[in-house]
Amino acid sequence: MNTRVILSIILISFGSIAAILPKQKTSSVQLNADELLREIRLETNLVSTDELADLLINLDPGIMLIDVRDSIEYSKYHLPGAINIPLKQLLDEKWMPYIDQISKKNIFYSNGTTLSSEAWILTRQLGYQNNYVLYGGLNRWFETIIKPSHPGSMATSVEIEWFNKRKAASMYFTGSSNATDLSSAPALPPVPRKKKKRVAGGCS
Amino acid sequence: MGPLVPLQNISNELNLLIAFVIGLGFGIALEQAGFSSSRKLAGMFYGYDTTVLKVFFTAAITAMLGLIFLNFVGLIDLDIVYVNEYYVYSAIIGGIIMGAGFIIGGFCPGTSFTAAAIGKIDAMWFILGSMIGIFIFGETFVFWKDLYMSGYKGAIKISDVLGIRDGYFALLLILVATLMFWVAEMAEKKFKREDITKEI
Amino acid sequence: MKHLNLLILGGIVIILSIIFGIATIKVTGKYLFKRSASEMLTRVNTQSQLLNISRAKELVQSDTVVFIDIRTPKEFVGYHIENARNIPFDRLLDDNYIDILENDQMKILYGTNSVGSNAAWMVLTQYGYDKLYVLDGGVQDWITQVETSDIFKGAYKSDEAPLYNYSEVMDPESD
Amino acid sequence: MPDRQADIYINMKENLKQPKPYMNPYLAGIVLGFVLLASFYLTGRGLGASGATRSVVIGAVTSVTPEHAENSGYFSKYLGDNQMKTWLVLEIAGVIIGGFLSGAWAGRLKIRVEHSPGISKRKRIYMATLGGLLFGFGSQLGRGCTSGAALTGMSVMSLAGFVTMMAIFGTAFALAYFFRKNWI
Repeated sequence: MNTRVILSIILISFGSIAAILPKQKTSSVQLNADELLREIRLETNLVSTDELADLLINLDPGIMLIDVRDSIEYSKYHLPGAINIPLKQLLDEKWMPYIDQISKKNIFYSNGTTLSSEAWILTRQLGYQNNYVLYGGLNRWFETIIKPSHPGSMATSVEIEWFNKRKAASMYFTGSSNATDLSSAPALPPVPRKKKKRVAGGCS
Repeated sequence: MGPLVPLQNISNELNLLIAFVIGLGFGIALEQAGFSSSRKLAGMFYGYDTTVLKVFFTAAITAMLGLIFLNFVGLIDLDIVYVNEYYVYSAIIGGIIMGAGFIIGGFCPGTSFTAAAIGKIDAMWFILGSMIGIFIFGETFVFWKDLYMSGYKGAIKISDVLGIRDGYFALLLILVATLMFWVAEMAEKKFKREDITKEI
Repeated sequence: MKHLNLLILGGIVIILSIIFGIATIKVTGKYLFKRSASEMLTRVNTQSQLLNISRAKELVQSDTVVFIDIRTPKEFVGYHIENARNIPFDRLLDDNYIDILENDQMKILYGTNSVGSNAAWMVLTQYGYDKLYVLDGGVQDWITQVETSDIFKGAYKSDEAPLYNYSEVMDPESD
Repeated sequence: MPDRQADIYINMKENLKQPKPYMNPYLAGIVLGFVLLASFYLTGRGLGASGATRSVVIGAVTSVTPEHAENSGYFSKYLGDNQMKTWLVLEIAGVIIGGFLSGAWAGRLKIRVEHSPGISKRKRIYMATLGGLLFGFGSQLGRGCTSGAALTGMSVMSLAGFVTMMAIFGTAFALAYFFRKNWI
């Protein structure tokens, strides 16, 4: 017998085993307190305000901002393009297509970090992924992006650079022309309720 | 539980060492397969040497089965493994340009490095060419930005699209691959060219 | 040469079979959640886990209350609330600390601020522990509120309190 | 009998000069598959090559005109502390050394331009450079090359991987007729 035939037999038999293996356990079953703790510690779920500013300026199609404060606070002010899912209603059936989906990177935010990280832990406990937390929330967003404070005369060149970058971002977000078309209501995500992947690094 | 680097707090230096060791394995595998020869690689498209197809599909299937089994044993969390993000138009158009580059240049980036390592001068020029290509892309990015970003579908898996389990898809791919191996060996007999196969 | 290939191929198959053999020995789940997400949501919505500093200050001397410092041991040594126990955040679930957590006392978690300790509270409550509270504001505010003399006392602000009137900052002409 | 011994001796000498044969392609594929699997298990990512070339390009651009790299819409995305100390660059350093070791072991080290008798060395080099240029450009547009997008993408069953793979091989097959002189 030549190598191809042997290989074919081996591959097909392994493939058959793979096919009859029980359905891969979803993370909701696999995730336990220990793993959740590790994920929180690694802080892979956090998005910094500078990262968010970059994403918004580039009009990245892959993100969805979710405001977890109550609707009164949301109607007073919310980030451009954000939708409102109050924490109290987070697990309502109608929000499932938003928080359990594969096509977008959800970023939870609130005034601080407490409510948004509670929302994140709850979705993570259910095994949903693709959800992230804006570290520092709106307070930090205003502190760093909208009203960046000058680092002072003793600042290093790196700090000055950061400040200039933030200043430019601030101009972008406070300029009235952009704000209007950005805040139009976003559509429902196209692919609801499927398992999805977390990005760990690119190879391109 | 793997993958180890993102989950086990492995230091950056060790991560880079891992990169180097994996690269060693990658280089040896490519060179031993004969991918350091552009004529062997291009033989795929003329039927006289189908090594590319065989290596490519055997490798992908081995890794695919390995991931399924490791996941079953609980050694790897597939949700953390990187899945390429799908941008419809850039993937197709990028692929077409790469295909043209493949048949004209006879290498792909990975194989050009192994070929250059054993002294193929054409491979070195290929690497230089690809640097120029990347530089041109970076400089003219404004023109491609819309294309680069359009048609975003997320990090989507083919088994999700077909609505079948990963294992079924793996079996399906294996059946297709074994069929292709059989056709490839027939083609090799039909298009055999002693003069070329001796040189490479 | 051909036979060598077959030999290597066979070896690989054997290795794969061994891996598959191990696959059947399923590791039983440890640290499984004992409270469901919806149960957690109702707890979160009351925000009753948050304990403000003036209340916590009254409890420091009490025997029935234990303070748990979730910062690193180094930070703990640097400064900690009187009689507090140290359980570093990444070792919350270690067996060594079970006696502290399973105790029926009131347990107050604190960290640098309340974000980390709130996460710790969520993980431990999901895992089934009870009578846990979070010191709102963490060590940062504890120091300004309790340890410092009256002159330095700043106004207390919770993490979720808005620092700005957002809409006004964004659109100053509106009123 | 003596004749035969001489034959064997000559054969042995011939064998010493001849490079060792290539590995069986299926076996090489399995070895490559295990390397890829190891990469997934250890780092959660697959193999890649064009990203390393990009790092070198960005490193070069940055060292010449840092402001330009900073302002470039594409390069600025990848600016890090040290372009030469990224994962993919180290991996490609391994590929080069691994390829060299393997080539040395098999007796394939030789400085030369490999080309079909149908074309001149010069033309082969032009073609290789042009092919490299297209490949470099396409790999950036397609977010990865044959190793990063097609091979790695396929083994994680990514749709993008399959689409890229089919686009690459489909185009190459479609154009094969026009470039047959280069290879046959």
